[in-house]
Amino acid sequence: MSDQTVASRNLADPVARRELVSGFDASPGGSKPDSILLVDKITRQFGGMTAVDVEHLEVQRGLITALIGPNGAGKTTFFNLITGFDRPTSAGKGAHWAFDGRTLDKTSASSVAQAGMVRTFQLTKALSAMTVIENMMLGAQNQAGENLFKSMFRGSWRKQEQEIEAKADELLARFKLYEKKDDYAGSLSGGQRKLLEMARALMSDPKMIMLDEPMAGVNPALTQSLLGHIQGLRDEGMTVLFVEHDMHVVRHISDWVAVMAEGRLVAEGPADTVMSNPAVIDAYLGAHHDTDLGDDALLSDEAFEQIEGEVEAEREAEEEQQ
Amino acid sequence: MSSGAANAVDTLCLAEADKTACIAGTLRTEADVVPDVTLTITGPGGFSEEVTTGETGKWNVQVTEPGAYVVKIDEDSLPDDVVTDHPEVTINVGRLGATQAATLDVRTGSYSAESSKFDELVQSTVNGLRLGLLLALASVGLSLIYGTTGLSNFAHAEQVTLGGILGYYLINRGGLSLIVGGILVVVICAFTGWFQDRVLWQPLRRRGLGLTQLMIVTIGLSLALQYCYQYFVGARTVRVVQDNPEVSTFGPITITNQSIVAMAISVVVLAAVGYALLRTRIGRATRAVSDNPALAAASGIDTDKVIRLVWTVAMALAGLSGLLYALVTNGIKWDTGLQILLLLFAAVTLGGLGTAFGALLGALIIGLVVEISPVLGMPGDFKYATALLILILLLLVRPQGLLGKPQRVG
Amino acid sequence: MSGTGVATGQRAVVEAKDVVAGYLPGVNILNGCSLVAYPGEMIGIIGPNGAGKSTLLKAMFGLVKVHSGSVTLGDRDITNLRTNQLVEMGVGFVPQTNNVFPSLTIEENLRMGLFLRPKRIRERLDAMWDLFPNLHERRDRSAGALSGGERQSLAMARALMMEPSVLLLDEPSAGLSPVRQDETFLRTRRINKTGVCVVMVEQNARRCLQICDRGYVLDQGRDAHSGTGRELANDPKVIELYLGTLAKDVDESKSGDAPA
Amino acid sequence: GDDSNDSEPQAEDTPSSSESAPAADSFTNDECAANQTSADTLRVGGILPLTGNLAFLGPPEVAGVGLAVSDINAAGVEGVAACHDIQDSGDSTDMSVSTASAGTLVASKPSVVIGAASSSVSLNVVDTFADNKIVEVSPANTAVDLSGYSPWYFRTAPPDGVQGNALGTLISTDGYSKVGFLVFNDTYGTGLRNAVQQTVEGAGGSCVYGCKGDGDEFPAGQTTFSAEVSGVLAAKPDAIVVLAFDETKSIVPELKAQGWDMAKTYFSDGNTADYSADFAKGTLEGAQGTIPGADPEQGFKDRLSGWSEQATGKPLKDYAYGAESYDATILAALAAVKGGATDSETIQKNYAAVSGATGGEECTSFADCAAMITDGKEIKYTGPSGIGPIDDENDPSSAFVGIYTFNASNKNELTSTVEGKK
Amino acid sequence: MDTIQLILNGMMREALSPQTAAVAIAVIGLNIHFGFTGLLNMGQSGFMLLGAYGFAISIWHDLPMVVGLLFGFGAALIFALILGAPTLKLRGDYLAIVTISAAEIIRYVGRSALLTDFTGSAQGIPGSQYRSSFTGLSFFGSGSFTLIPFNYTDVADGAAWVRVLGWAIAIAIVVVLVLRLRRGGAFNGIAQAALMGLLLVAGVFLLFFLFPVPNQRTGVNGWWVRFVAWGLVLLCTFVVYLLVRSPWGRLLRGIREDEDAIRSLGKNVFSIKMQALIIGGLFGALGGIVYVLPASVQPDSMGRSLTFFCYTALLIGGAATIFGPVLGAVIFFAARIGIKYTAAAYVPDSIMNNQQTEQFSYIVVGVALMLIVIFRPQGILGNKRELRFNV
Ligand SMILES: Nc1ncnc2c1ncn2[C@@H]1O[C@H](COP(=O)(O)OP(=O)(O)OP(=O)(O)O)[C@@H](O)[C@H]1O
Ligand SMILES: Nc1ncnc2c1ncn2[C@@H]1O[C@H](COP(=O)(O)OP(=O)(O)OP(=O)(O)O)[C@@H](O)[C@H]1O
Ligand SMILES: [Mg+2]
Ligand SMILES: [Mg+2]
Repeated sequence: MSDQTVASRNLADPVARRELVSGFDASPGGSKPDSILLVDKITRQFGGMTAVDVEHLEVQRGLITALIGPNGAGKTTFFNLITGFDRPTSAGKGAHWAFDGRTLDKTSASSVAQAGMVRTFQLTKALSAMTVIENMMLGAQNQAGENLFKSMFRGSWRKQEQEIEAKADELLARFKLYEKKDDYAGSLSGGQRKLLEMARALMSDPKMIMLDEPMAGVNPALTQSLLGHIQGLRDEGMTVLFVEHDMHVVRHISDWVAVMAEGRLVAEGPADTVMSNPAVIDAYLGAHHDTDLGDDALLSDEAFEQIEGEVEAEREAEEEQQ
Repeated sequence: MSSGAANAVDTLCLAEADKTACIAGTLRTEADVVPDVTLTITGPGGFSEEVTTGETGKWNVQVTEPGAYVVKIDEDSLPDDVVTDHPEVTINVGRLGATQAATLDVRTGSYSAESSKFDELVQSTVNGLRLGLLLALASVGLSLIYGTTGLSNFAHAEQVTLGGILGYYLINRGGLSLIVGGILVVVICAFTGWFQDRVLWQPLRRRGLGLTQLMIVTIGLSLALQYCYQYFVGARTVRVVQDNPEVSTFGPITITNQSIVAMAISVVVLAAVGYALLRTRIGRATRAVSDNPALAAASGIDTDKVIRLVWTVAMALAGLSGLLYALVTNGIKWDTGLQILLLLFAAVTLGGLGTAFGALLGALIIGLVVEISPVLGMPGDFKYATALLILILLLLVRPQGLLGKPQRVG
Repeated sequence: MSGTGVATGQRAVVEAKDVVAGYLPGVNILNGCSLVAYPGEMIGIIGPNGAGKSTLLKAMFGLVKVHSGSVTLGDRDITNLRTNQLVEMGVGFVPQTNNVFPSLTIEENLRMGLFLRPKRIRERLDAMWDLFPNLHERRDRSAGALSGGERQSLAMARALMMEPSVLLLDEPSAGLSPVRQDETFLRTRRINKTGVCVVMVEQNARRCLQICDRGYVLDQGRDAHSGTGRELANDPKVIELYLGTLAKDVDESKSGDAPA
Repeated sequence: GDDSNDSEPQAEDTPSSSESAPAADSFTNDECAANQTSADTLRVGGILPLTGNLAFLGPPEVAGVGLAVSDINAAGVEGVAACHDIQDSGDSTDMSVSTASAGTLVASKPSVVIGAASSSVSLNVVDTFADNKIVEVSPANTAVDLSGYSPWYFRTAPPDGVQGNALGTLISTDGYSKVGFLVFNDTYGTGLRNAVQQTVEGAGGSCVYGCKGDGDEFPAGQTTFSAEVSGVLAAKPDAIVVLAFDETKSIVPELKAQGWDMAKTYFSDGNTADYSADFAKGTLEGAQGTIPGADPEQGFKDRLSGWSEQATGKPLKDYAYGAESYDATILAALAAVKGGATDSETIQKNYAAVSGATGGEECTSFADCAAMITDGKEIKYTGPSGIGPIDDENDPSSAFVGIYTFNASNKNELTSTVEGKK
Repeated sequence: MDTIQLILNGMMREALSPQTAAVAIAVIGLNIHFGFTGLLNMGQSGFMLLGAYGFAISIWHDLPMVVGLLFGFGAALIFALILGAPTLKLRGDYLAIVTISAAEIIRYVGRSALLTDFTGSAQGIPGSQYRSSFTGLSFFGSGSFTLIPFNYTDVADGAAWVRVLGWAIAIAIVVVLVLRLRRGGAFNGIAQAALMGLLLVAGVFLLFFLFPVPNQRTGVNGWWVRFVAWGLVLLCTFVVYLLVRSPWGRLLRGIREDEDAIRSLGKNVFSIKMQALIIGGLFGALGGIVYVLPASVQPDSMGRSLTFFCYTALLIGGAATIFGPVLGAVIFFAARIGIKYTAAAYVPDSIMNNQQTEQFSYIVVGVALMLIVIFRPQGILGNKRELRFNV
């Protein structure tokens, strides 16, 4: 893994990163010099409708890649597919995906995570009747005490348990959940669950973390500090792939952005480039995404029609996929 | 073990203890007794005697020695239309002082021991449909309750029993006519559903009891009800009507008129329930409540009312099912429901949990399997087991049941 | 600032007074929280995660038991009233999570929205199909299969079916694509302009404050700050504690290098 | 069996029969008090089906024990005051009931325990009693396996072979060669079936359905019988034997509905009963059945029912195993009289003897027999069940088997009695 | 007072009965399934039956007892594998139906007349066929004795006050212990644990003092069976205690809450569920073996109702607690007897005869069961807070 250490040293530096990224092939599905995730010919159909149809995608190691796209574009489904929670319709017919050099075509969700690719869920999955700290500790990998036979002998796992707990405490503090440590996860608010979900995924020290709308429902001030944390992880060498609709977030931390629409990959590139792409603006961002909505002029019929037109564009994009 | 002694009626041979033994029998074909046939009985010690069968086909001889005796028909003395494949039989007189029977297989010329497997299959298919429809009535209610509240109601079986038992009280004991009594049974059962929800399930929902806890409550209720029935009705089988049912025959199918009516009623009622579920506002509301009660309330649905309605309807259906079941199977007992409970659950699951139509489909399949599998050679003990095995196998292929939909992850 | 209907002395449409409420006996999540909405107003509620925003909405809507304080609708006391009664009185609510019926189809979901007035279903359905054409296409699909954003639209549509006179929204824009977020905000504003009183919880705080007449900042179960949307959005303390500078930074950096 | 021969079939509802019943106040219901043990009292425990799916067998058995105790006390024999303590045996689906009852009985130090009705339940508790040296007498177990199971286990019901042989001979002498069985899968059903089948085959007949090894038995308690009835009819039997308990009530109408001639149907003691309240007139006319035991005189039945009515408020509906229970109790009391003590070990030693195993003078009531014992005579008690002396396997060595025919109103009437030997 | 003493003695006898212990062991297994892992196994009696069959059939066919035990456990293990492999991927409710069906199928097969020589069919296998190899191990000797050589009748001639005082102390000890256990069974420090242990011993001693139960030393229902049965209960409880407070136990609870979440964290959910199913099943088999030691193997006696009783006991004691299963089993059986005796003793014959009383007491048992669950849904030792999120 000397490769990676070299890369991580470089990648902590924004300039180096920008340089690296500028060398990428910016066409959808373009190749990357050191891709950690590689996806080929994945399609998923529900009934007659194609939710995902990705010809080729590579994710560069050590960078933060954002996956954006209209609602229903197939982002979550794509996550499900490559993390083993769903099976591609094209399985066995050319579908292929690999993580860190390891083929995942037939791998179960748990082995995917063990391989180092850990995900979060858009609709959170907090383990309600367990405390927050227990939720966290479940996240840690390779626990000796999770082996049925060793579990009966406390000595064999006590030390590791303490280490894990210390780490969990630290993460909880950062995610502003420390006070809730001993509360049941079921009693958390919507946003707190999102936070817990993310923190839990980080407990496993993944090589790559896949976040599905991590910041939806998270308080903006906290969002900001969490982004700092994620950047820090990236600087330590973690790869991040995340789905997000908050463009400030995308712009703030992503090194690379991939755009999905109608199940297909339609554009790739650095955040600024992608977001100034008229097609993306039309179908996804809308003309108003950074104007002041408080202006009543926006409520005029023309302005409203315009927004509806944009929505229509997004809708048409989706429609084509069916 | 040695032989016993029998002084069969009309047998004038009386064995004297330790001195003589009797050999006796009756000569008969599948249609009637055969008089005036000569039989020769030979045995140890040169014993040989001829007897002629009497008016009633009976014959007997006295012997004085134990041992093997051969009884042989004089085929010439047989009437013209009577034949036999085995004109003689060897029997063993084990001990004196007893009667030993001897049977000779004689048949009329037109006799055939064959029976049509196909006819049997047709007959059991009809029986299976009948059982399936009755199970469906009960399991649709079970499925509705499960679908609306998530509760596996183990006391549902007792509600089925209740239908039959009320029928016994009102119709057999109370002398009401079948129709009036039947309607009354359904009404009372419906009321028990309403009442149960009012005094038990609704308050428990309010207290936020978990589903497993509620399930245990239904187990308790089921226990209490079973013993209530034992207490009031006793542990014996009782019948709703005492008369033997009239029978109709259609080709190979023999079926009681009661069964025909019961099947017709089931079909009509099930169709009505199905229509209500799919096409009416209330039907949709039941599903909404099952999905997300809080949101249902937030949509202006009075969840309590909907659930109460479901309980009322489900219990009425169960009662009706029990009444028809008691009529069709000729009796009801305190544990009749219990005996079919697992079949009900299997039906509900087979079709897909919580889908009422699935329950209908599942019930029909279960009914057919139970009735047909013995014809196809399954040991009788295993007919329920076969139904359950099919359920397990199906779930392996289609984990969500026949009509269930898979869930989305993420 | 337009449309602020806070002429003093006007009668409140909904009012929560010193509400104390919680999920478990003995643990109060709201510790005397007050909120008032006057006719035609659009109110935004923001605050950190776990502040009790959703709880406040739920308490107003009868989903959480109010231990003390009161909630009034017009001049009726609706404290701890049953939820379906509130719906009859014209209050609509979109929860933050679990906001659709997963096994019902989309159309059935909408029908549920107008459960109490089945006569008007056709007309309202048509109106909703107009507003949310993408739902129309999928009307026979079960809602459980929808994507996060699609769910959110459906949840909103369901609440709109009954044309409520008071609308309580819990993070309606979460999970929506930017253009749909805009659309949602503006549509809500439009609905509000027709005289519907809107109370909205949002984490998309800046946008929310931009568009709302007045805002409340909740923290630890109390209304910590309140004021008009603009005031709050520019209050440095609010910015530091709740809003963050992310959006601002990016906006500025953007307007910096991209000549407008 | 002299006493049985004179019992002619009674005309139904003979008014005299109720008159012949002794006045109600001649019965006593002597339940045991907590402190009565076998040390000073003939404490008759019972482990009988009060609940569960054999509970319908409970009342006649309870009445048999109760009436016996009442008669014993009425006789007023010195040193043999009796009381009864009936515990529930439940059914085989919940053995913890019988286990618990056995524990209770053991703790109460009884002289003898009467029960259980079901062989399965007996097997569950028989070792417990044997271990604690308590005599257990079953009035209803017929399983062959239980013959000679332990020195502490007796029974007053003849094992399957006795009745099976009589029933099989009856069918064969009636000339039916192909026999079908509707039999439930229970020790009682299959055991009897095997015995009947053996006899029928020995006479040259054959079994065509439900035979040993075919697997056509149905589970006890089943409620639908269309498949079984279709199956047996498809085998074209000349006669059908129904070996079941209460299931019979559902089987008979099904047979009728599928066109079977009920006169070719045979029953056993488990289901030869009065069905006048269950079926339409004429349904069972001509069908036959066997019940071990000389037909208890109507007088005895009336006394049983009378005891039951006084003690439990309900007259009896049928009498299955009532006489056997009565005799089981009386034999125990006589054994106590003979041994001069009411503890279980004394009873165990003398049980077979008072039944006539060692020969002796015949006597038919507790009072008479006790008097004879006091006079120092060997006795042979022959009670209403008509069993012969207890043999060395603790089974009745012989028994009368009554043959009954159903009349037009579905009542079973005694047509003849035969004596079966083990 | 004597009647009361009689009733209490009966309850004590039932509480101590080896069959109660057997059910407790099975419930401990069920607790792993349902309480900790959330597997709705409605076929625990199937595991019990298999264990009993494996054990009894082997010995009946002249194999040594150890082999019998192995066959019993092996049968349960294979059953768990066969059952689990396909069904652990199904939703919980389906698992319930599959397990209950599979258990019934086993029962039907076991009682099938075709297998008479192998399983004894409906009649089952008499205890005398296999028991002796177990009683042969006893070092208790023969004869009978009462556990504590003196009892309340020896103090002041069994005066009422002795018993009242004794009961008061016993109840106090039980309450203290229960309160303690409800805090999760954690004893801080050796001194505390020792104190608790002392209390426990004192309590047990007192109970035996108040309710003397004479018994055979060795024999069908004697002290030897009881000793072994309760010893096994203790052992099983201890094993479960070790298991569930470990990270492995945490995983189980995680799976109970949301499998997908656990899967996304890289845990092999299937394998862990399988482990849980097997371990719980083995406890079930052990329970089955103990269940038939003082009785006989009867397929019908290990059917649905036994599973229901297991669930009942579990919920009374408190699911997902360490001592809940034991407490629940003891309370369930003792209370059942208590109700029966009370009804028999206090309902006059003029109102209900013997048979009716018996039936009536079961009605009461059913209603009592409902009431217990209604008013204490989390069970005696359970945690109510956890329950709130349990839907
Ligand atoms: N199990 C399913 N059955 C049927 N359709 C499905 C299923 N899962 C997803 N879909 C459909 O596939 C499309 C893509 O869904 P997906 O959840 O991947 O979108 P998304 O990009 O994550 O959207 P959002 O941003 O709103 O979360 C949607 O139209 C959705 O309705
Ligand atoms: N069901 C519940 N049971 C117990 N406590 C709860 C429950 N739901 C929420 N809480 C607690 O109430 C507090 C407020 O929750 P609420 O959902 O109102 O927060 P919120 O302001 O909406 O946060 P968010 O922005 O994250 O949605 C939180 O601390 C949470 O832990
Ligand atoms: Mg998504
Ligand atoms: Mg919230």
